[in-house]
Amino acid sequence: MQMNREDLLQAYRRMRTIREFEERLHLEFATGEIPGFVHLYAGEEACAVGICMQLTDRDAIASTHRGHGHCLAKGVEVAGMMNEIYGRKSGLCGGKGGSMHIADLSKGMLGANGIVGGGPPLICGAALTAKVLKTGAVAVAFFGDGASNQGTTLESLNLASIWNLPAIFVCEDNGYAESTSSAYSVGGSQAGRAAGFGMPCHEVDGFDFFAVHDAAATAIARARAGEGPSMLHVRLSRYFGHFEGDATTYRAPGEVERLRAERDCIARFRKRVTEAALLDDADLDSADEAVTGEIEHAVADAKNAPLPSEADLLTDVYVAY
Amino acid sequence: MQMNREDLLQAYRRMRTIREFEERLHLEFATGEIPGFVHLYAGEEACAVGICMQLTDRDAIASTHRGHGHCLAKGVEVAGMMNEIYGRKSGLCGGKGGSMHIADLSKGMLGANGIVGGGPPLICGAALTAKVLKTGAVAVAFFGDGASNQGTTLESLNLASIWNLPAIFVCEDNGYAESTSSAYSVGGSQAGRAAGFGMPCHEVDGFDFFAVHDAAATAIARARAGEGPSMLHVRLSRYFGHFEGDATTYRAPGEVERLRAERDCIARFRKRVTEAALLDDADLDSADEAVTGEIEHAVADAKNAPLPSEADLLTDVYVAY
Amino acid sequence: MSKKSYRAAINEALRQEMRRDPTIVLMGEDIAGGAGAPGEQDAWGGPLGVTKGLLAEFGRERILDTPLSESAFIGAAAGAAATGLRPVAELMFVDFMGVCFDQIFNQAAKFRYMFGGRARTPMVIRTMYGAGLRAASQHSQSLYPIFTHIPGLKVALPSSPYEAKGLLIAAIRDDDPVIFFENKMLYDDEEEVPDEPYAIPFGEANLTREGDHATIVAFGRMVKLANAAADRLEKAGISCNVVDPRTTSPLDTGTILECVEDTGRLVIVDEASPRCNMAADISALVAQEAFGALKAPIQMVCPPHVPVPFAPNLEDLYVPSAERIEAAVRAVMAYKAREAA
Amino acid sequence: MSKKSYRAAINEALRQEMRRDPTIVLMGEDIAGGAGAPGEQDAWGGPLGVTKGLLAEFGRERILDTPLSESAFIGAAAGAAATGLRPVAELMFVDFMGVCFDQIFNQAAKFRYMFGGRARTPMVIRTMYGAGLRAASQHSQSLYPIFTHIPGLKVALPSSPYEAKGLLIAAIRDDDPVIFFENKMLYDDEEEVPDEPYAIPFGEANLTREGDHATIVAFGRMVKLANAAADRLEKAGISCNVVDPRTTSPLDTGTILECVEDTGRLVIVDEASPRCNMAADISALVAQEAFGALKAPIQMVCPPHVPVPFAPNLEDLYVPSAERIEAAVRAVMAYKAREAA
Ligand SMILES: Cc1ncc(C[n+]2csc(CCOP(=O)(O)OP(=O)(O)O)c2C)c(N)n1
Ligand SMILES: Cc1ncc(C[n+]2csc(CCOP(=O)(O)OP(=O)(O)O)c2C)c(N)n1
Ligand SMILES: [Mg+2]
Ligand SMILES: [Mg+2]
Repeated sequence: MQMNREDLLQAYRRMRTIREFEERLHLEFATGEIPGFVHLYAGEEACAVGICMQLTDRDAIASTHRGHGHCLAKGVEVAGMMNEIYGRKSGLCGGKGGSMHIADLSKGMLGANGIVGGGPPLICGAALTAKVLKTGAVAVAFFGDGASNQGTTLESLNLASIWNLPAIFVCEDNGYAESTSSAYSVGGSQAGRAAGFGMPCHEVDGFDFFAVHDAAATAIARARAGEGPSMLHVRLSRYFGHFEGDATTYRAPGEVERLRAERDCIARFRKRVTEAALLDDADLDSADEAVTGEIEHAVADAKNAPLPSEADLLTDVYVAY
Repeated sequence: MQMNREDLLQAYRRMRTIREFEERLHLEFATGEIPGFVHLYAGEEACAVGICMQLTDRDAIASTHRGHGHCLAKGVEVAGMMNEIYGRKSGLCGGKGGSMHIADLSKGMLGANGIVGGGPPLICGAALTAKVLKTGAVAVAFFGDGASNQGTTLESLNLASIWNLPAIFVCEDNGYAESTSSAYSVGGSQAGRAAGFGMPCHEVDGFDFFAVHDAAATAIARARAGEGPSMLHVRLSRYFGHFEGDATTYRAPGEVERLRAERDCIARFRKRVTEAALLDDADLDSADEAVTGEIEHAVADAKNAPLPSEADLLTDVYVAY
Repeated sequence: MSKKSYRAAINEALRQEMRRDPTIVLMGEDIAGGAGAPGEQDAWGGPLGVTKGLLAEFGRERILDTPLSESAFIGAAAGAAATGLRPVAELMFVDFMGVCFDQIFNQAAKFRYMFGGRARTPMVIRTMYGAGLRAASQHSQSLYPIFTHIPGLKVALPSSPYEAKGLLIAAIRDDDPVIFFENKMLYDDEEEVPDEPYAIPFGEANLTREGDHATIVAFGRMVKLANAAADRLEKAGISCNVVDPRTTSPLDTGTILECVEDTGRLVIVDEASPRCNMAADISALVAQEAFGALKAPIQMVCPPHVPVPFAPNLEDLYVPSAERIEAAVRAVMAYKAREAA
Repeated sequence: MSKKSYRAAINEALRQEMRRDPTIVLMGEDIAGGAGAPGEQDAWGGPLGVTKGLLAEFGRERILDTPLSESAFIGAAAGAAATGLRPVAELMFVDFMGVCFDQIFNQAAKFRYMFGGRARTPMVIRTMYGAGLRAASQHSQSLYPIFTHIPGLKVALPSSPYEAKGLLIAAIRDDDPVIFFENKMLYDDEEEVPDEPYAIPFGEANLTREGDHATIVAFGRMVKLANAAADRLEKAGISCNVVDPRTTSPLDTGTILECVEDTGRLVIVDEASPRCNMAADISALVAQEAFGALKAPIQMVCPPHVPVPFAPNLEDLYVPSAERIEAAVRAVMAYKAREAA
């Protein structure tokens, strides 16, 4: 599928934003200032961006514990996210959610999720809303290879299939669920499962932004046309540990370094668009610079932002009670 | 696979016992004397018997809400079951379980189950016991077409697959879950799902005892040899309503009558064994007579048996507390 | 106004609200029935016929029969509620919560708080609870204490047809997730129920009877039994308040505490298992907030700490009875006598 | 005898019991870690390293890493327990119960009763609970009241390394299903723990401190805070009993009632959400059974009825603190003063 210059620049900038966001969090986490569990998306950027840039704010996505990339790809603001991750009142969720629960419903982002397999049922619901209210929207569930073994995910594939929902199930297969390899935990195959529930599956190289983009385009068009759900099985890799603090001793020595050097989705994107003269290095360099500045600013801002007030503990449990 | 005369007679007698048991309960339920929900297995006998007659008491099965057939096929005693269904102290579970919870662990029967999809995880456990203790036993989960959409069932297929468990998953596809057709509720196919989780599936005509028997033999042999789990997708039909009291208006007019007349598993078995001169009508008639007597006796007995005593309310919650 | 059963009152509430608001959809197993089948469509209207007839008016676009996949469809209700629909999902028996609880308590219940107040989840889960149908231990539980324990959920327990209609309409109009507990033994009960729609506000207890000597707090089906006990006690000169809190979350603590202040004696009747249940919850409330008013120990009338047995004679012993309630009231009254002595 | 952490004490209990009984198997996500991976096997020993090192001794036949399928593997533990193994399954965070609760409460918990006493289900579910790790609302809950509500389950809450080892050994040897709640903030706590195996019987409370003026009942991590509060109160001349019930089911009602008979004043500290929780359960027990001994209202120290917030400053306000416990004791003491006045 053809992409214009503007879209390409936008895609690059989004991927770079995610990378910079995550690399920076990796450093900041080590200082001990960031509370709780943080799961970084670095390495997987092409997947979130290749899909989400084809969605509007009416289209919904459900994310995972590894949610920063999905948020940023869906257009959620850097500053609100960073503040949230630091537990500040100015965070997107007022500091009550943290990294694992960032959401922005105004952007169609239904939330990161601390429960593995929590998102796919919700996406059936968002897709149902689109179908019943005839909004033309689609709904996308991101889930990991680990989550593909959770009953909630499997039931959702069937429900979307028999209700013919405008839903897309994106299995982000990074080869591990925590320290357990998908070679061990996944019986059969993702494509086989999709077929078993009656939906098509696209096998996608997740290091290749354009491969993701094209497969997503097909799945989205199918969903918008009322032809039902699809699965995307995207193979990719995370560059950091399962969460910050994980020593990743279960991975092969040099595994990540090799992937970073040889298959990195951003480097590959850059090479391809510059070689094809679609964008030039100057465009991309200035995007890099802008991104660095934005993240720098967001971190500084978050560190100095005020904490939630004592009264906030008790608000927002119910709309009315 | 060849079966000797004794086995054939035994198979016939078990199928007839189930049929007579269920037909009689159908009549007795109408009198109002049987408490609670009763789900009858009549019509599906070839499935339970074709499989269970190849199992020993060490092999485990997990059943469903429609459990009488599985119990009887596994060798559970008629009298204990009938007493249980009438809520008598002399019932197999002391009257505390009823139709939906009959179990006899000494026979490897892990229980009927009021929760649809409750059994498959348990069967992973029974198969694990066999594997860890190296007993050579296998474990069989019966579940319906409705249950095939339950996450517990789907997760179990994967777990059995990756742990290479000596388990067999028998999907009893009678076309309906309550009033909902499997054509509506099941996306894809059972065989496709089995493949999706990495196990073979046998498509079986559940009206044909010998077809069930042969497919089960293959799956059991595979499991006993340590080669892993299989699925049997057995198409069959229930003759009565979902539960007693169901008017079954959702079925096509004449659907059941036609099946009873043309495809009944017991009639077909009888025809086949008599035509092949493996058994003669006299053998079978006398089996019929014995069965009728046994059920008659069990009902009379159950109706007159004493109720649980008040003290029974509080016992058997814990082994020790 | 006309006599309606609990079943009919619920059906009417659903119908009237669906007419008013096109974003309301129903989903559940066999809630119409006959989907994809060759015979009658709307063959069941749920296993006890509660939703029967809605399909004809609203069609399969809004009356959604589901596969046997509670996690997926209860979660879908939550996802739909967060994105613009107002779903009413049926969890056939509350005993089945164990296969889908995550979508209720970690998703729907927490959206609002964990997203900093920027989500609304207007969904209702209708579900059936309680013993008495000889349905044994996996189809007879009264699990509302578990849902009451969870911040973010509201829990309603209609005790009669009038209550059922008004509370269900309130539940549907509520912008928070509501778990609506229908007692399976009440479906055939009848009483006068207004024909027009009306909402009974949550968190306002119904003082079904006033008295001077003791207060009985009872939930759901137990309200009927409490009133039967109170009738008998009345004849013996003991007059009771009977409080139906209607919702356990929010709970009308004010009415309960006032009644205890007035009578000084409290009996709580709860059909749920006795540990960490609503009887304990209210007992604790009163022992902390109205201690000075108490003239006698608080008596709890609950089932024993055992699964629900199948055998009818055992099940009848299991469920709290009017006799046991009466005895408990007499016990709190007798305590006074002893003190005086 | 040597100093051991809560983590090490649990690990030792597992190791010693597995040596003794070959039918014990462990299962859970990453309980060894590295399954099928190219790098280190036993890479994790669970997310907090509690089961680390067991793989080397017992191998992948008995230390079973599972897929992310809690229903399947917790159910497998139940099925294995009913057929001859003695599984110890790890439900990583108790917050994940919602995807597998059915196998716990409708299957494992009820086998014995619904099968008329003819089943035994010797399984343990180890799980992590509690706030404090800044893990937000889906990884910080204290859901033991829900499990305590269910007949057929036993529930243990070890409050220190010594307790952890002895209660886990008892749990493993128990023939009923036990839910074993490990508080995530205690793993690094250390104390003297015997090297040899020992079992602490269920249903026998530990009177961690004796006093005359008030009784504090506290669970799990709260026992530590209760003792800290008692230390401070001691200095102010107020001496307290601090009761650690150890197991909520069975519950040692005798010790609690005796302590209340002695002191007449009760404070209950519960980290679980405040509705239908253990504070309510014990409050109700006492208000019914030891009413006559009470000299003041029962005070409950619990979190507010809200999900666990992420922001550290809010989370610190959420969890009961030694200060709040101290204030509650002072309040029950002050009540006496008011009465006397
Ligand atoms: C229901 C549930 N079980 C277990 C966990 C703990 N957990 C968090 S992330 C994770 C691994 C997820 O793996 P995968 O789905 O492949 O996503 P990835 O981390 O690789 O992006 C596990 C086991 C959880 N959060 N929820
Ligand atoms: C978890 C759960 N959901 C719903 C039900 C109610 N229910 C009982 S049987 C049944 C249909 C089962 O259909 P199927 O699995 O095809 O078995 P069949 O009755 O056809 O033998 C349903 C929905 C239940 N018992 N458990
Ligand atoms: Mg993964
Ligand atoms: Mg069926």
